[in-house]
Amino acid sequence: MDKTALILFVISAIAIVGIGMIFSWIVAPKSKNAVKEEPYECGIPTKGTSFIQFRVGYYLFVIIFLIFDVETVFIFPWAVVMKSMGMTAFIEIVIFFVILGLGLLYAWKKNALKWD
Amino acid sequence: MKAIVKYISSIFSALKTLFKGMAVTGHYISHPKEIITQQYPENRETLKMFDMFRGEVVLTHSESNEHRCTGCSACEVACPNGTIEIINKRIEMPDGKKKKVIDKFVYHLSMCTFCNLCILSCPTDAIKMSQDFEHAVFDRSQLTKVLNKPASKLMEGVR
Amino acid sequence: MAETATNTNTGKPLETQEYFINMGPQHPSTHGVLRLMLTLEGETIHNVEPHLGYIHRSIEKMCEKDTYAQIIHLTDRMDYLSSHMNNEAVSLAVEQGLEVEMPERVKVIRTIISELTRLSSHQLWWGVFGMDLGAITSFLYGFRDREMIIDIFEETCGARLTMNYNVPGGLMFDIHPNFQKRTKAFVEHFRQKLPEYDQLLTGNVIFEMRTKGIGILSKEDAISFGVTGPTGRASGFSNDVRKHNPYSAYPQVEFNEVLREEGDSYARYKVRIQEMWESMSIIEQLIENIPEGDYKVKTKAVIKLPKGEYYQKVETARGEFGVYIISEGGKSPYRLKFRSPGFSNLSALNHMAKGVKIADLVVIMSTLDLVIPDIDR
Amino acid sequence: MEQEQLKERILSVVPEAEFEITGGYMNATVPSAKLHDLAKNLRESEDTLFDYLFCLTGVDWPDHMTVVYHLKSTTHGHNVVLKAKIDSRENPEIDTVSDIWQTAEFHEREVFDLFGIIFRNHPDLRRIFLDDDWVGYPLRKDYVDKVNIIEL
Amino acid sequence: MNIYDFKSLTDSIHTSLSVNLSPSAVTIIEFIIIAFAFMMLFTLLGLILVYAERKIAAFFQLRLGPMRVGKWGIAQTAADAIKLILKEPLVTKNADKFLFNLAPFIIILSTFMALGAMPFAKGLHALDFDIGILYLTAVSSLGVIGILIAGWSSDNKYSLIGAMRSGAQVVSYELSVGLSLLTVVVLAGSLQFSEIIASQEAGWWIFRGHIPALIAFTIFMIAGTAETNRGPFDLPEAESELTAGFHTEYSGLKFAFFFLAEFVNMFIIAGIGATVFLGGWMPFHIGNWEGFNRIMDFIPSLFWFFGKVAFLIFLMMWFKWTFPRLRIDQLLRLEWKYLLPINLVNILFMAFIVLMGWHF
Repeated sequence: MDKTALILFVISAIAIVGIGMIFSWIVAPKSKNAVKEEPYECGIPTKGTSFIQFRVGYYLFVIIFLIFDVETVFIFPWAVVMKSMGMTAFIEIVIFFVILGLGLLYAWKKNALKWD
Repeated sequence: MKAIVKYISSIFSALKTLFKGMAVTGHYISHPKEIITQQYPENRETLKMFDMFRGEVVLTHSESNEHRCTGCSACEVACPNGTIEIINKRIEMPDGKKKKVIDKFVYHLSMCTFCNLCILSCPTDAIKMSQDFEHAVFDRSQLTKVLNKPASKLMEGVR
Repeated sequence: MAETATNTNTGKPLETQEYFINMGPQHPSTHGVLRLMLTLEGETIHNVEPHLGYIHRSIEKMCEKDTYAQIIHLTDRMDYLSSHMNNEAVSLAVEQGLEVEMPERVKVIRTIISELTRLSSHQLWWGVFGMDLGAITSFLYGFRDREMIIDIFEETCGARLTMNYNVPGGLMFDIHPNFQKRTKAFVEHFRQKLPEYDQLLTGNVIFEMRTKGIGILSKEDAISFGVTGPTGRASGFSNDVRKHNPYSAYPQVEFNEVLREEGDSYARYKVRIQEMWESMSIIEQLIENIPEGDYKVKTKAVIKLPKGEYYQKVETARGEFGVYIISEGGKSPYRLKFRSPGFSNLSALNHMAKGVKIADLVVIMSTLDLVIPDIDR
Repeated sequence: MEQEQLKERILSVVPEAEFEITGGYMNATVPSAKLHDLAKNLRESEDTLFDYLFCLTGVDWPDHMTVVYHLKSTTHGHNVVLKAKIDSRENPEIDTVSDIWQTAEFHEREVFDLFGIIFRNHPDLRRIFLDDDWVGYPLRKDYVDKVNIIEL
Repeated sequence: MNIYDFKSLTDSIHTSLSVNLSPSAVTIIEFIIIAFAFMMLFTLLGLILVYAERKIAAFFQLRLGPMRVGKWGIAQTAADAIKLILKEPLVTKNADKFLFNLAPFIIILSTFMALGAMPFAKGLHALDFDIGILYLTAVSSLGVIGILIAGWSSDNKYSLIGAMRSGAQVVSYELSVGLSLLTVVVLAGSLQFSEIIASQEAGWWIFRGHIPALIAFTIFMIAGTAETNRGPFDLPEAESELTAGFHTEYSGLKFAFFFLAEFVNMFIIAGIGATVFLGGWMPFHIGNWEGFNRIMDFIPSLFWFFGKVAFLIFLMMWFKWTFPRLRIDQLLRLEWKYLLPINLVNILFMAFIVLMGWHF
């Protein structure tokens, strides 16, 4: 039931955008000219391309995120059973968090969390 | 240890400053009486410009359709932008003398900067600034106005 | 961090490209039609190159054809936020040439209106500064208080922004009977509202992070770049014309020249906030006893300045505004130069903005308080 | 420093300087070739220290051009106006002072733009207000422009 | 026991349909009803929230806000929507046209799927996974891909910077959202929304979990605001820096989708916050006060849910219209050096409280 419903949501989301775009494509006026197709840069023709090698800093944060997000996924099942398992679960997660915290501290000290 | 205390206290002091800011905006949303904007065309009745307001130049006419402009062109000279053009004509007076009177007092509102120099320069107080501020028109040519009304005459005694 | 990252295939450091971006002329934070050509790497600015002249009207050339009375209305259209002070500069220069002394009444009224203009300019700046930082609400608060001042102007001289209230030899009209009452009411109102400005922005932790240490201008550079006004004073450059070359009624009033040493955006902000307090105190000192007398002295209908050169500077909301008139004895100047504060202040932008981020550039530009017609003239 | 002392000071660097007092400032007119040396001297000497150039402009006279420098010392508080006389109206050239006062960089560009005076050694001498392909120098007295200048 | 149970309503629809239709036809019809209902809800939410934002912003700023279209400008956003549909869709010359058009799909897809898991009232929800919270955090962060694609494919440098900022920002704050929600999961012992709500029968977690729950709620609100790219974290579309950020080149309806998604995302974040911390549709209950709880039950659960959501949305608007925007490095510093460590410690703190049985 839930899985089919999920597919339903995907379909209806695509439908709502698709129908909207087709409808707007039909009713909206279309008049092409070269100036309209220019990218907006405050009214001045652009200099150079926009498809450039961008600063790496942004991506590095994504990599750190990836590491931590995987850890978070490990915490999810623990959080569910924490109440029923009690002390064992708590001790285990303390160990887990200490390791995770050390990782964060390492990244912090390595200035990986600092911009430029 | 000191670093940790500093770390935690910095969080609390930061939160305090944020709440301070929210208190200001919170005050205004809970006091709708403080709203300052008005609905413009609806408030036309109550919207009065100050007496001094410089809206546009007008040539005052009396009830008997007489104005005080002698056509001396002092305002035309005083104007920095060429907003005013005085076009004179000569008419024959009853006593046979020819006299110079204005034919058209042309006022280009589109060029006027409302600097008031023309009004100051007028020796006969013929022109003044009106409080009208609704100048928007759809056609630029409508901004060129002839200020003397048709068939208006120079007021007696003004020279 | 970018330096340590390497390409796993080649072992070479990953390279990022420098690229160019136009900020302006149609950009929300250039406050008019200023175009900045930015050279960026990531978000870090390597170079800022201002391109000016989008609204250059060559006012100086126009002045060479106009009479002295007509010149004044052109100065309204330069720094429109301190139009009264610009008017005053020309009036004072002409009066200096005519060698006439203004009645006390004229001096006092000019000073009060100058300070009101400064307040209104700073209020607008405060609102816009908040908006540039993303706190849009401050914009409306600034405008609310500014509106009261603008109403005073409108009642007094009939115009809200481009006032043209000064004429060579005095004022265009006498003040309105309500002037004193309204001004006092405003000062009372604003004394209560100004602390609110501080609560909303000044103490805010995000605000402080965004402004402290951003766009530092040292005192030496401020002098060398000729950066005046609150911007220069925030760097410790004492340049207040009201103190150093007092004019009008400034010699009679007591006020402090607000100086700070840091030279960063926060200091520039604080200087302006403090100047608002000082302006209010100047107004309060003068408003009670405006001397009786004439509001203008008799001058010829068409003023002819004797041959010679006249330089008059005044302190506008943006800094030192100078008028340099070379007269050959005619009814128009032979050459007239406006030394506008914005032009010099802008010249320091590249120096201040090197190595900061785009977001910081917006802050720096906003604290320079640029008015583009003042720069382009 | 008093005006008389200043006068002697300038004369010691540029003997052919001419003096005039107008508008409350002392004006020193010097040949354009000597200007840069004089400016540097006045900026750097301990007793003058003119560190603040508050106005820089050009003037177009019928037979020559001048560049006017308004100087102030923030430590001593004295003022002086230097006028560099450029004899040629056709090819006006003068040394830049942007190496002495950074503000001159923009101001000289403005003077170049509107008067056509070329500042030698200027780091970036381009038009600042007008388009790069603009013909003529608008603030010159003989500039004619039928389109943009409307005679009233 | 709640007297307003939508289960009876949905069941009655199901049985009445089943009378003269085959089971598969019933399923299809039900699906169509659900899909249609959610499409309506989606657009309606967008329109209402945009109007609310304009009015609230106006009142914060001493303005009246929209006043022209309809009484108190009530139809203003509808008029805007029609206008946007009628606008010409523009694509820049060198844009990657396929990705450019794909981006609105992805961004709407993510919000739509997240909206599906919202428990609006008792028995009124489309999806009720046993891993509800995990699903929501996963799906709601899909939108950032849409933003990245939109910014990159536009061939506009402002868009590119906006997209890059958005990537770093949303991805970072995703962590804090997840961890702050986990703090409550430790208490509730389930990831399923219906169970989390049911576990708050005796009082909302924000009150019962005392300090750690409050800290988690604060972090959730901060991180949630950041995830929806709203002020003071609206860096991807910082108008004073990047003109319009990642959607600079979008016009007409495609722009409207981004706009809509931002507001529906705000609803989703507020909805999650309301469900997890404030008991969702659960009325305000205090422990064993039977009489009091009975009175509270008379207020329909839909009102409770939407009331809480409206409160949280108002809070987010209050943030936006008060604070200046952060800079990108400050934004990341806030996440990695403040929110994340606090969050980790907070979870431990919460676990300890649960272990000791100190919560209410």
